[in-house]
Amino acid sequence: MTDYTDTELMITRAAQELQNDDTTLVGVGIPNLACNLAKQTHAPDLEMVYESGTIDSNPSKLPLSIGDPVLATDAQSIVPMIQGFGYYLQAGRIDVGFLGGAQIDRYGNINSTVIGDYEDPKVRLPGSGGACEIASNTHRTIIITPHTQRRFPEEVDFVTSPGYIDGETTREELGLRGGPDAVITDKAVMRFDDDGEMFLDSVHPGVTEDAVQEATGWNLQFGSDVVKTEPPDEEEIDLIRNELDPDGVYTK
Amino acid sequence: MTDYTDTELMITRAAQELQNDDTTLVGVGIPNLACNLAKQTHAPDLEMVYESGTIDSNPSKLPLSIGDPVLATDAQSIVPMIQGFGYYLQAGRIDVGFLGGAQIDRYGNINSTVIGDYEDPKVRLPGSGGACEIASNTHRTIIITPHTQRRFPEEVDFVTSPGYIDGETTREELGLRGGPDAVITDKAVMRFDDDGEMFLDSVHPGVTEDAVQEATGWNLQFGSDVVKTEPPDEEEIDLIRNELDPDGVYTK
Amino acid sequence: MTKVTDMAEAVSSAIEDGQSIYLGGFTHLIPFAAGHEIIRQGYSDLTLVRATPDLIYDQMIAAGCASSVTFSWAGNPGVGSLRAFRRAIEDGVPTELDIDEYSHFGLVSRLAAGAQDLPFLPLRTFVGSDYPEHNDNIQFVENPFGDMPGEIPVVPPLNPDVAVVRGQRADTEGSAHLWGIVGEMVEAAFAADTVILSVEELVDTEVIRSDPNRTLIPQTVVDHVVEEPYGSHPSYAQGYYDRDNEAYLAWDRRTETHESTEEWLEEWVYGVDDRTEYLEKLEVERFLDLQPQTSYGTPVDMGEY
Amino acid sequence: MTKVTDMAEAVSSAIEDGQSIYLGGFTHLIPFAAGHEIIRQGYSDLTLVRATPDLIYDQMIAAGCASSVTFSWAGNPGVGSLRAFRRAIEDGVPTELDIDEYSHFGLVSRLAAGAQDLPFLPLRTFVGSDYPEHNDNIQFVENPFGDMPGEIPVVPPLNPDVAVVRGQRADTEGSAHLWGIVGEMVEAAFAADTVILSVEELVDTEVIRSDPNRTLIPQTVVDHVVEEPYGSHPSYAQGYYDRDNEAYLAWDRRTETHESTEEWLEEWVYGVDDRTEYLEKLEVERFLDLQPQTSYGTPVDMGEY
Repeated sequence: MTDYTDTELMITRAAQELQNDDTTLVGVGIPNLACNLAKQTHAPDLEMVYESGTIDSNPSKLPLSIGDPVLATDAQSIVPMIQGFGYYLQAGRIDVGFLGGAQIDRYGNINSTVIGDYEDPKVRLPGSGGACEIASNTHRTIIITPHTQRRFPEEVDFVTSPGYIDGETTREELGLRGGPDAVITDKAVMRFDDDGEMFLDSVHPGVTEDAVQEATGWNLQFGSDVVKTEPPDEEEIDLIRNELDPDGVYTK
Repeated sequence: MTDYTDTELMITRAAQELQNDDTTLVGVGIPNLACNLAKQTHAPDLEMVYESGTIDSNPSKLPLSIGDPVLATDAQSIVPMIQGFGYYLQAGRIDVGFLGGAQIDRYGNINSTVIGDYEDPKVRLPGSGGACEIASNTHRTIIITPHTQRRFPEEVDFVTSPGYIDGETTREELGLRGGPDAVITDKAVMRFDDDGEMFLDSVHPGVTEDAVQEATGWNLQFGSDVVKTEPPDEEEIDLIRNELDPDGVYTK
Repeated sequence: MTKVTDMAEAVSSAIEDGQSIYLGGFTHLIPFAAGHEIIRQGYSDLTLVRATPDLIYDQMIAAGCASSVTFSWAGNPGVGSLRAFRRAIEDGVPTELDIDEYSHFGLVSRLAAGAQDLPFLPLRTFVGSDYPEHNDNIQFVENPFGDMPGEIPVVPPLNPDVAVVRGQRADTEGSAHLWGIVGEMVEAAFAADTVILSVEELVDTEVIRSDPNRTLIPQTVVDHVVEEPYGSHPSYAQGYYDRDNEAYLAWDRRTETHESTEEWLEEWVYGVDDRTEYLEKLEVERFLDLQPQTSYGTPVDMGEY
Repeated sequence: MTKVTDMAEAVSSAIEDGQSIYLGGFTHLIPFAAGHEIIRQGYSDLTLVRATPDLIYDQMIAAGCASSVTFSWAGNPGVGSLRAFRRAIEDGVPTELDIDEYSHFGLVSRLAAGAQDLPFLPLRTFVGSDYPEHNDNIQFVENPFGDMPGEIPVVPPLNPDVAVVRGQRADTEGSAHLWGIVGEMVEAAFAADTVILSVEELVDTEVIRSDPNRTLIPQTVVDHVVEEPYGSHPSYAQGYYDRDNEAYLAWDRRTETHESTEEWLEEWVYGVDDRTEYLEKLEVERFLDLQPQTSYGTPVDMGEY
C-alpha cells in the first residue's frame, strides 16, 4: 500500500468530489491541489475560477495566493470582482465551492470570523472574504478542515457562511442555492441528511468511529453504512509530490 | 454680414452653451456639430461621450450614428452600456446633455414616444433611448428643435424625459439632477425661470417676438430683456461648411 | 469540446416559436446573418428583445416572425424611422405587435439583473416620466438608508430564451474577444438560457488566452459557435469593416409599403440560401469601400510567470 | 493638461487626517509606495477601506495611521494572519480600531453603488449569516415583483474621500490601461471624491487611445498622476514583476511583536525618503528573480475609419 499523509488523503478525497464538467471556485492550498489533481486525472475539463476574477485559470506553477499572476496569464478570461461575484457566482454558474473555517456546526454553518464575542473577540480571524457568497450561491460546497472538538462545536460563535441553518428553515425558503455536500477532515468524510444534519459517511484508514465522535462536539449521527475512506493510489501520490507541490508548500 | 441658414444658427448658438471643461453627452446631427464646433473654437478640452459608451471620442469624420466606428477608434475609453449609463451618466459625471423631441411643454418636459394615445398611437416615435436618463441625470440639458405650434403644445402626449414637471414639484424633491437650461429653436432661444417655466430669452435676427408666440402653444413668458440672438460669425460658418459637414449631411 | 456549427443548424436547434430572442449589438456587431436565417426558417410569435430594434428587427417584423418587441429606441439610426415596426404598431401589418418599452438604461438594467440572478436592480430613471404609468415592470422601493432619495425605481430581471451575440474572434469552445462598442451584449449573453455566438473568425485558443481581459464572452455561457465573416453586414465589425450606410438608406426607401418590403425580403433573404450567397450578391466595390485601414492597439505584456 | 506629480505631493494635497481612504488592488497592483508615503507624512485617524487589508494596511495600522478599517478578508494572503491588525483589534495596540465588516461581494457592491450614485444595491449574500445582526449597513427590502425571493439584502453606497489606484500605464492626464486582475479598483476610483493614480510607466496618449477598451480608469475620475516603477512591490504588476513572496513571509516574522514591527517600519519606511530609496535597499538579485518572461497578448485591430 502507498504511504501517504493526512493532507494527501484530504486532497485525493476532495478531488474525487469533482466531476469533469464542474466549474469550481478554488482557494489556495488544499482545494487548489485537489482541483489540479482532479484535472490531471478524471476531470480534465474542470474549470477553475478564483474569487480574484480569473476564469478557467491554467497555472504554470503552484499559485501562492488567489491573486497570483500565474492564475491570470493563460486564463480564459479575467473579470472585475463585481462581475465575478455577480455574473458567475451569484448567477449560479459555479457548481462547486470549497470552504474551510475555524468552527463548523452540525448543520454545516461555518465560522471564519471570530472566536469569542464578535464585539470583543478572543481571536480575530480573517473573516468571510468570498466565503459567505460561496456558501450561499454555489450548487454544492465541500468543507475541508482538520478534525478536532474545538473545530466542531455544538454551536459556532459566528455564522460567517450559512449551511443548513437550524435544520428546520430550508435554504430554499431563504433563497439560498445548494448547500454543504461533504465535510472532509483528517479523520473522516461526513455528509448531510435530508434535514441538513451532518452524518458520518466514511472513516479514514486507521481511524476508529469512536475517535471521530471524540473529536466532534456533539453526538454525531452515523450513516447506515459507514465505510472505509478510499486511500490515495500511487498515481495520485506521484502527481502530488512530483508535479503539483514538488516543494511541499502545502503537503509537508 | 455672413450668410447663414437656420440650422447653422442653431449649431453655433448651441456651441456657445458649452464650456471648455464640460463633459457632454452627444447625439448625432446638430448636437454633434455643435460640440465639434465648440471643440474647434472656444472649448478645445470639451469631452464628448456617446450613449453607445465611447468616452472622449475623437472622430476623424462625421459619425453617421451614435455607434459609428469613428467614435470608437482613437477614443479615450469605451465602456459597456451598463457602465456608461451607471458610472458616468447616473453618477453625475456628464455636465451637459442634448435633447430633441416631437413635443416640448412650458416646463421643458419632452415627448419623443408617441403622438396620440400611448396604447393606440397616431404616430409611433422612436422612444426614449437614453433621453429619459439624460434628462434625469445630467447637470443641464439643452433642447434643440424646430419651432412650431405642434411641437410646443400646452401639454405633451407622453412625458418621455422629465423637465421641471408641473412647475411645482421640484426636481430635487424627486431626486432628479439638473434640468433644462436652454431651448434653441429656429426662431429663438428660451430659458427657464425659478419655477421652471420657459421664457423667451433671445429672438433670432429677422424673427419677431410675435412670430415666436405664434409658434408656441401657450402664452409664452417674455424675459425682462429679450435680446437679439448673436448670429454665426464667419469663422464658425467656415468651419461648419468646410470642415465639420462638408457634404452638408445635416446642414443642407 | 468544439461547439462549432453553421447558422442554419444553430438557429434550428436553439430557437422555438413563441420564445423570447435577443439579437445583440448596439449599432455595432449586429447579427444580421442570424436574423435572416430566423426569417428563412419561418419562425413566428417571437418576442424580440433589443435596445435598438434597428433594421434587423424591422426585417423580422415585416416577415411576420414577431408578436412582441421589448426595446428602448426604435429608429433607423442616423436615417429615420423603422417603417415595418411602425406599420405593425400603427396598423397591425403584417401582424399586431405588443410592445414592452423602456429607456436604454432601464432595458440594460433588466438584462444586468437577469445576468446576476437578482430580483431587481435600482436605477435613477423614470421618475417624473410617464413610463411607470404604462409599465408594471417599473416599480418603486423604499430606500432603507435614508431619504435621498426616499424611494427609487427598480426593474425586474430579463432572461431571454436565446441570445445571439457576435464578437470579432473566438475559439471553437466559444470564448470570444470583443472590442469597440460592446453595448449590452455581455449582460444579454449571461442572462439568456441559450447563447449562439457568431464571430468574424475562429482563432486558436492561445490567441484568446494571450489576452484574457479581452474575453468578454466566455465559453461557459455559449452553446453554439458559428464562424461567419461579414455576418454583421450592413452594420459593422470594428477593425473588420465599416457600416454600409447605403444599405441603411436603401432600407428606408425600400420599406415604404409592406409590399415593397416583401420584395426586399424576397430578394435578400428568401432568395438566398445563406450568408455566403447574400455576400455574393453584394458588389465587390462595396466590400472594398467598407475596409478600414489597419490600426493595431499597443499590445499588453501578460508575462510568463 | 498634465496631472503628473510625485507621491509625496499627491498624498499631501489629496489626504487629510480623519478621512476615509481606499488603497486599491486585489492582491495585484497594491499601492505600497503610497501607503508608505502616508505613513511617513504621519497621518492619523484614517478610515482604511479595502477588501483585503493585506500587508499595506497592516503597516499603516502598526504606524498608528488608522482608527477604523472597512474590509472583507483580513489575512496575509497565502501566509497567515495580519498581526498588527489583530493586535489593534484584540489588544488596542498601538490604537483601538473600529471595524466595518462585509463579505467580498458586500464590500464591492457598496463601492459599485457609490460609483453609480445609487442609494443601495441588492445582493444574494448575508441571508442566514450573522452579519445583519452586527452591521446596520445590511438591510432587507421587499421584492415588488414576487416572492422568489420575497426580500433581498441591500447595502448602501461607499464613497471614500480618496482612492489610490494603480495601473500598468497611463498618459499624463490620467487615462490608464490595466490588465490582469482588476479587483474592485474601477468601482473604487469612480466612487471616490479624489483619485491618485500611480502607474508603472507614463506613455503617450496615443498608446492609451490605440486600445480604448483597455482604459479602465479614465482621466475624468483622476486628480493626480504619479509615475512610480515598482510602486507595488512586494505585491506585483502583471507583466512587469512578480509578487515578492519572501517579503510576505518576512512580514509575518518581523511583526511578531509591536516593537519588532516598529523596527521594520523604521528600516523600510521612515528610514527612506521615497520609493527610489526603498528600491535601492532591495538586492538586485531580488529584482531579477521577479522578472517574468515577456508574453504579449495578440493585439486588436481597431481600424482607421
